[in-house]
Amino acid sequence: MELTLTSRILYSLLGLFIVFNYGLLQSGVMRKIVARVAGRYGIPVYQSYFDIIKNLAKRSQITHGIMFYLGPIFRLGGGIGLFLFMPMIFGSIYFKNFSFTGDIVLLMYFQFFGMLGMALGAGEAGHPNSTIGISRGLAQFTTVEISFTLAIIAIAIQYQTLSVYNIVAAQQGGILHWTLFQNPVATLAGMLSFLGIMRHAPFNVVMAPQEIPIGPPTEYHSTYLGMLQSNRAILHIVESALFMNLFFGGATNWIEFIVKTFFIYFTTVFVGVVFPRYRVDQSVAWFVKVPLVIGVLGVIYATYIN
Amino acid sequence: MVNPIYIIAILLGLGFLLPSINKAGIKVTVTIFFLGIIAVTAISYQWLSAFLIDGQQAVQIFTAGFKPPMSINLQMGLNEAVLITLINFGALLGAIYSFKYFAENGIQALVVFLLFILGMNGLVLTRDIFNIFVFLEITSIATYILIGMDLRLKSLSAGFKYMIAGGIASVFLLLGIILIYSKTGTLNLDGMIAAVSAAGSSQILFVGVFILIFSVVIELKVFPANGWALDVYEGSDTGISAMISATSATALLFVLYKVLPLASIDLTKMIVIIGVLTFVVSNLFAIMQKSTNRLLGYSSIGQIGLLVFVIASKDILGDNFEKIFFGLLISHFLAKAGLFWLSGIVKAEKIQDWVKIKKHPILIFMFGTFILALMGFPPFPSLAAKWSLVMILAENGSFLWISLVILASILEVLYLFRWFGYILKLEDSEEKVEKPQHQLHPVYIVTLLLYVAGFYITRSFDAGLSINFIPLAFVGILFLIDFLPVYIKNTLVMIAVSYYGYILVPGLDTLKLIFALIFLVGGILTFIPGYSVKGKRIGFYPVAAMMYVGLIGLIEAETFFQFFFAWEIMTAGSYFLILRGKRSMSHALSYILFSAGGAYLILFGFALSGAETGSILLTSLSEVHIYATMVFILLALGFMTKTASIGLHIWLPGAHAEAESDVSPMVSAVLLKAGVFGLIILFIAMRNNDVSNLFYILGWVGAITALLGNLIASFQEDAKKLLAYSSIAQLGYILFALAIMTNVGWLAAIWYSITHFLYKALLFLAVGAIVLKLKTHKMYEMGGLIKKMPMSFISVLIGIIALSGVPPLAGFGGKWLLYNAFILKGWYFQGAIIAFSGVVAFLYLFKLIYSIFLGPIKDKHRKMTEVSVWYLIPQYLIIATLMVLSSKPRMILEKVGLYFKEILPENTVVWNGDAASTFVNGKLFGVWDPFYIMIIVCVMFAVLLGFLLFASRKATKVEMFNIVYSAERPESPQTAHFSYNMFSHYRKALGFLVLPLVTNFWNFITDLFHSSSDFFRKFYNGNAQVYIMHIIGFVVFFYFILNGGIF
Amino acid sequence: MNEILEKIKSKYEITDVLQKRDDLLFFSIGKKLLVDILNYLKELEGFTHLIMLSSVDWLEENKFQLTYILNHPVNKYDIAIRVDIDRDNPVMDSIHHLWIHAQTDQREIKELFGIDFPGSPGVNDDFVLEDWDDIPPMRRDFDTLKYATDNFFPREGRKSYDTKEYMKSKLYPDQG
Amino acid sequence: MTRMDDLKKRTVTAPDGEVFTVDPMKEYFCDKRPEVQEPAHPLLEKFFNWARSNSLWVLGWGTGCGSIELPPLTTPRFDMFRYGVQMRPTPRQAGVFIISGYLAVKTLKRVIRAYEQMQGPKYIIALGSCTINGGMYYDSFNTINRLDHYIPVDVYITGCMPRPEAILSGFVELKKRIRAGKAEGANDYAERFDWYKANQKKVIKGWDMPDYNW
Repeated sequence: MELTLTSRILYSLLGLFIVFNYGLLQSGVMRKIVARVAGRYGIPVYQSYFDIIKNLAKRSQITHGIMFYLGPIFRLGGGIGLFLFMPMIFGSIYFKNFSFTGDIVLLMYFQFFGMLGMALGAGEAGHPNSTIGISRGLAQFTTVEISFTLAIIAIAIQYQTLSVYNIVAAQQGGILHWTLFQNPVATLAGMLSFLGIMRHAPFNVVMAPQEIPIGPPTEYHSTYLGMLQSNRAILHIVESALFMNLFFGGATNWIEFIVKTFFIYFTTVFVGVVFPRYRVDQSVAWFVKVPLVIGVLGVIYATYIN
Repeated sequence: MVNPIYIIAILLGLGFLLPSINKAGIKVTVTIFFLGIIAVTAISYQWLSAFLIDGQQAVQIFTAGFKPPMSINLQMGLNEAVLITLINFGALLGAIYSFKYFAENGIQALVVFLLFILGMNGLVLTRDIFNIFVFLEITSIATYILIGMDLRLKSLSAGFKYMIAGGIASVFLLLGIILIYSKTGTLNLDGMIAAVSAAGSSQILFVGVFILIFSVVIELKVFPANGWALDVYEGSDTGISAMISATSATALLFVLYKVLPLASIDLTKMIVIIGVLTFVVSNLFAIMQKSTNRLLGYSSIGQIGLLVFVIASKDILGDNFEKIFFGLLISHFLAKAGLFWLSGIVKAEKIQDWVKIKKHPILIFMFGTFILALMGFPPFPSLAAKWSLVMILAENGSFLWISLVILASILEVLYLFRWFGYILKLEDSEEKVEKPQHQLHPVYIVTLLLYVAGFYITRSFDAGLSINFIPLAFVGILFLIDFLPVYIKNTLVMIAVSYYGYILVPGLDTLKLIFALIFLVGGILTFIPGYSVKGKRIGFYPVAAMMYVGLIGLIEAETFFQFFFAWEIMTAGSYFLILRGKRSMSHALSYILFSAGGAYLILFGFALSGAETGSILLTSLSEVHIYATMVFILLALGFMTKTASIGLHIWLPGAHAEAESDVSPMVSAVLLKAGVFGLIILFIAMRNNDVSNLFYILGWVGAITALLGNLIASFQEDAKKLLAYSSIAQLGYILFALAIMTNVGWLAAIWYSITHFLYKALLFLAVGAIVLKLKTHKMYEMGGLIKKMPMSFISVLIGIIALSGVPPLAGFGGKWLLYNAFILKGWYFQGAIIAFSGVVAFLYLFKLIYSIFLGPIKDKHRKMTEVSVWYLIPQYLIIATLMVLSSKPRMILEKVGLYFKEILPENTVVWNGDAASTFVNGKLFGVWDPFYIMIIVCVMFAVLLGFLLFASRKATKVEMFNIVYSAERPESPQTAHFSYNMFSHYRKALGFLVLPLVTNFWNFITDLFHSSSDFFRKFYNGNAQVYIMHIIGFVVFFYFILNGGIF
Repeated sequence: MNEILEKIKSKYEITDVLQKRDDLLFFSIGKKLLVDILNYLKELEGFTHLIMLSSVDWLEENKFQLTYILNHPVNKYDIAIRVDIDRDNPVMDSIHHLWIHAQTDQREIKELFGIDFPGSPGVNDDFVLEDWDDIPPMRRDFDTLKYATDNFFPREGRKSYDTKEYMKSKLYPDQG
Repeated sequence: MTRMDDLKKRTVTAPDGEVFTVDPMKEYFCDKRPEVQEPAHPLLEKFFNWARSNSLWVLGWGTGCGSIELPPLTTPRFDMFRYGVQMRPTPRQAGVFIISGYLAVKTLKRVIRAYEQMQGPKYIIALGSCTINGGMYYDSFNTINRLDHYIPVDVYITGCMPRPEAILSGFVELKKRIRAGKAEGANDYAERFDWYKANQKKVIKGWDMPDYNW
């Protein structure tokens, strides 16, 4: 039975609440793991809550102009929008959100919504370092998209559909049906681009602490920073959920959802802890070499087996 | 009817009586002199009207009872009547023009001029070969005296060379007559022709005919033997060279026409080659010319060479010969005479010095008319003539000639439009141009005649009947009322465009409706900023109207000729529009070269198709099978010069960037769609001819254009160049989508055309207005304008969101359709390139909006105010339409889908409510619900905005230097505005993709032409003996070829 | 080391020569000859490295003493050349043309001692202090304590002990 | 020789030829004065203070010799993250500012600008005796003696230089003050703004920035 509009909105908000809290806890757990790797206790798992509350509770605030103001709104809008347009739990009519309005192309281009807004906001801040950060972020994101697009084309060929719901449906019925096993080459290309999208260690020159203070969000603080942090939590979960739906067979219930997204996200942290940071032109050039070739092989493989 | 012999009588009689009349005072002589010429012209006109109206038959006249050669045997047919009217009228105008020149040199000048006219009339009328010799002698002697009269060293040496060459030619003529007479026994041409054809191959006859014809050909100054002609044109007074190039050339051409039947097939073929060779080589030499008269000399030799070619290929042309010959002749006659007279008035030795006529719009207008008439642009006669010439040549299969004629025409376009560019664009020179009225009247008349002739001759061709001239008449009116202030003209043009749209639109099918709307609505929108200009803006409105007339003409075109006619008008109009920009000379030249080249390729393609199917309808392209690939490639290349695909794109950045602020949107958003419209017609017509692998190649070309266009755009520092490169990329998308040849692919193409028109016009209007106020194109000199120009900021913001394809706005629709198209079609890797170039677009979009609006504001812009309201109105109209289209695309896309359903059945888009979805064998493939997405995004945005407004209500508004800047105080706005070479790291990574290979290639081609022209020009080294040696060598060479049986 | 000393002695008139170690030699020279000897030692004798240039304020003899220490990287010899400058007219020839980095030392000495090196690039720029308006602070006639107490806010109740007595009372409290 | 010349009034010609003067001091900087920011409803303020004390973001800028003691805090041996303390590169996002050791006049000028750019409830931790009474540089001509005359200080950690454990105990001390609601240095700075500014200007001669750097 189809939900009425208001109940769909309420369930989506519920889903958002779950995802938001899970995001905060997951980032806490991730930093705990990284700390453990370094042999120290690290932050308490619920630290993200304190940070957001402290930022929202800041008493003073400045604004550089309208566009500076709209930056965090676009960014958080991008994260929440990505959540709304994607089915969280396969099969459940409650957590389908508004995924019937668009398909994988919509999700791919909605990533830019937040990025473009953040770019304009940081531009209005007038700090040269934030603009340097943005020019790096945009440049790096262009070539990151290549292997992601190729992976999606491979999936579209294989399952003959672009809508996320059908892709997940095609992967049901046992682990062997996951794209991971149907088309491992495309999955590899996808996961490589996932590193770029998440902007963890090898590719975190955009927010490179200490080099260009922290790139785009240099001038953001208090409530703006609160919104940006909450978006970071949501976005990480939703991006991993996207990759889960595409490559790892989606989730039929919340526990499966949490476990899968945790490990998908963990791969980027795992790679991040090991690798030093790339310069922008190195990462741009790298994405045109290895992931591109893997992506092309993935597409050829997909056409071959279809 | 007055007996034609009186023409000869009057001229001869007056010639001798004038010295005696002179005793009664100069006034009387002059009046009688003019009366004489007028009388002669009246007689010839009387005969002409007799032939045209009451169907008079050709009449033979024998004088003084004796049989020739003692007496004169004249024939007055239709051809003769037309030509002598033309010659006498031209002579009359020439007399009026160079009257002062004659007065200075005394009474004998008048006498000689009368003899000169006599000679020419005689040459045309007589049927007797010996009379031809006599009249030829009279003409050349009279010309020699006229040239050498003013005793300047240059004119004396020119006259001397003319005399020597004329002498040799007449010697050959005499020898030929003797030999033929000895064989045939008659001097009458008709009798001679009958005798020669009956006589069969006797050696003497052959030699006689050969020498006779070659003497006439030498007189006509054909290629190797025309060194002396150039010095004559350069040396003699402009009035005289006008007469030589126009009237005497006509007479000699007619003589060649009369004498040619004598020649054997090989000889005529030889003359065909000589004619074409002259046309091509003289144009090639002309491109390096700096002196005015010498350039005009080259051009007239070239045109006469083309006419010789036409005469020599008379049998192929069949019944169209007279119309083609007369069309080319009259445009050459009037234009060349006009140009010589104009150069006499302007008295500028070098073509660069012509810039002094910049402040005289009338002179510019006339100069423009003459060069357009010479090159065969509408509405002049040479267009219809050249068109049918090429058509018939194609039917005859002689493709080499067509390509040579086209090559020569492109060279002509190069040096004539470069000259026009010098006039308008070099810095003003303070030299004065005094305009003697008596010399200007002939030029006015000639200009008027060109238009009248153009109208009648174009309609005389059967293809030309269907051209409707009303819009062009409107352009003419605009030229007349150019003195009115701007707001009147602007409103007038907008009313005219909307009225024309009103009557045109109901009758159109969906496809033509969309493009008609783009052209019409685009026209109206881009005219609105015109109100912001003060003063008269001379020359803008007629030219802009010309472009729009051309564009709308494309929509209405049914036949090839209509399409080509409209295409040429559009090209000419857009060239003059682009030329108005301050630094646009070289860019406008490269634009016109590419466009004219493209137009001639289209001409060639239509000719081939017409040759095979015989029909002149556009839809007949589908029946072409033998030449299918050739026609497809030619037409596709022709249209792609207009859509600036990679390889043919180098004109676009300069042309769009340097055009005026409100011209850039016209040229970029509206004009490029003409190429797209052409491509669509071509693809619809030739979809099931066996050209599918060509579509595949075009798909790759589209993808690569998109990629390189976006990449180059990211490294630009000039705001308008950035937008221009982005247009190249967007048209790469459209080409790619069209090449997919599926329903959803074409939906993507149409959707991209519409949305590109909207947001490119929006961006160009906004950036153009800012560039107008800031007086700089460089983005790193701007910055921080959001506080001063919030309205422009919002429109650029909407523009870049739409262009980048970010969901809520219309751009995303195009991306979604493209994705569906290339995945369903199976073009995965081109699709991946398209997707990648789509993402690269973000780089330059961010750079554009950041460098202009965000970051710290420069000191000198602190007092900047919002752009003029006239620029904002169209912007916000476009934004409104964009918003509507973004949420309700079904209005347009469903109709377009249905329209293309039967042409391209595969992969259709199914609409339920507002959602569009594609299906693959029953399964849902892609889904897109724009209305729902727009609502979700707006609601989410409103909620978050509300939260932030509440949470940060106490925020302090700070200034630009309250930034952290590592605890230091920023020194100046320049240091804190990061915009110059923003993507240097990107260039380090992917810079190898944007090496200027194409530009180097085209530079190589132009240098090749220029250096070869410079090298071969040394062939004419200016001394008479060498010229004579050329003539003799020429004759001997061809004799051996003919006789030796090589050919 | 001695033959170098002999050579210098034969060429230049130097005073109070002191051989601290077999590889370290001190001597003084007239103000006018300094640049020549430095040039000589650098180009011909191989003392290519200027270790440091420092100055001492002899308030009582009313003179500044500049010390230039050179090093011979191959033989590992050090030579220190001392020059006396009149305190009332503290001007010295600049040697930035021999060693570029000397201009920084000269800039420091100009700011802190007030000795001018005309022609040395950026000699008047700020070196450590910003907008300093008192006499050059390293001069002995400048009283830092008085300046500190006037300009900054000293906290009362600051006691300073004689270190020997204080340590004794701490370590052997019972001897008291 | 100060760097004032690029802040002097200058005449500039706009692209359309109009000549006008630009006064950088007034137009480049916001010249509002800081105001006292009232704490929220007591119950809510207690909750906020509890959150603030558990999320101390330290400005990553070592102003003196003591800053060498800060990096060991991030190592497993001392691990400040356990206390919710984190280093932030920009003053905008920092809440705690550690003045580590002697403070030269030159550095003081930059410390003031950074401090004023920090937001909302902000706290100062001063390390070592040099910030209390000038320490061993009490008689130096270019280091200040009493930090609290220039910026309001919350916690002093004595020792020349205090070891990382001492700094951690300082953090714990700061947490207590925040939870107790006594860490209102920002409001104090706003109330006695003129007094602070007079002291600062007495020592910093070339004052080429606005009075309050937002």
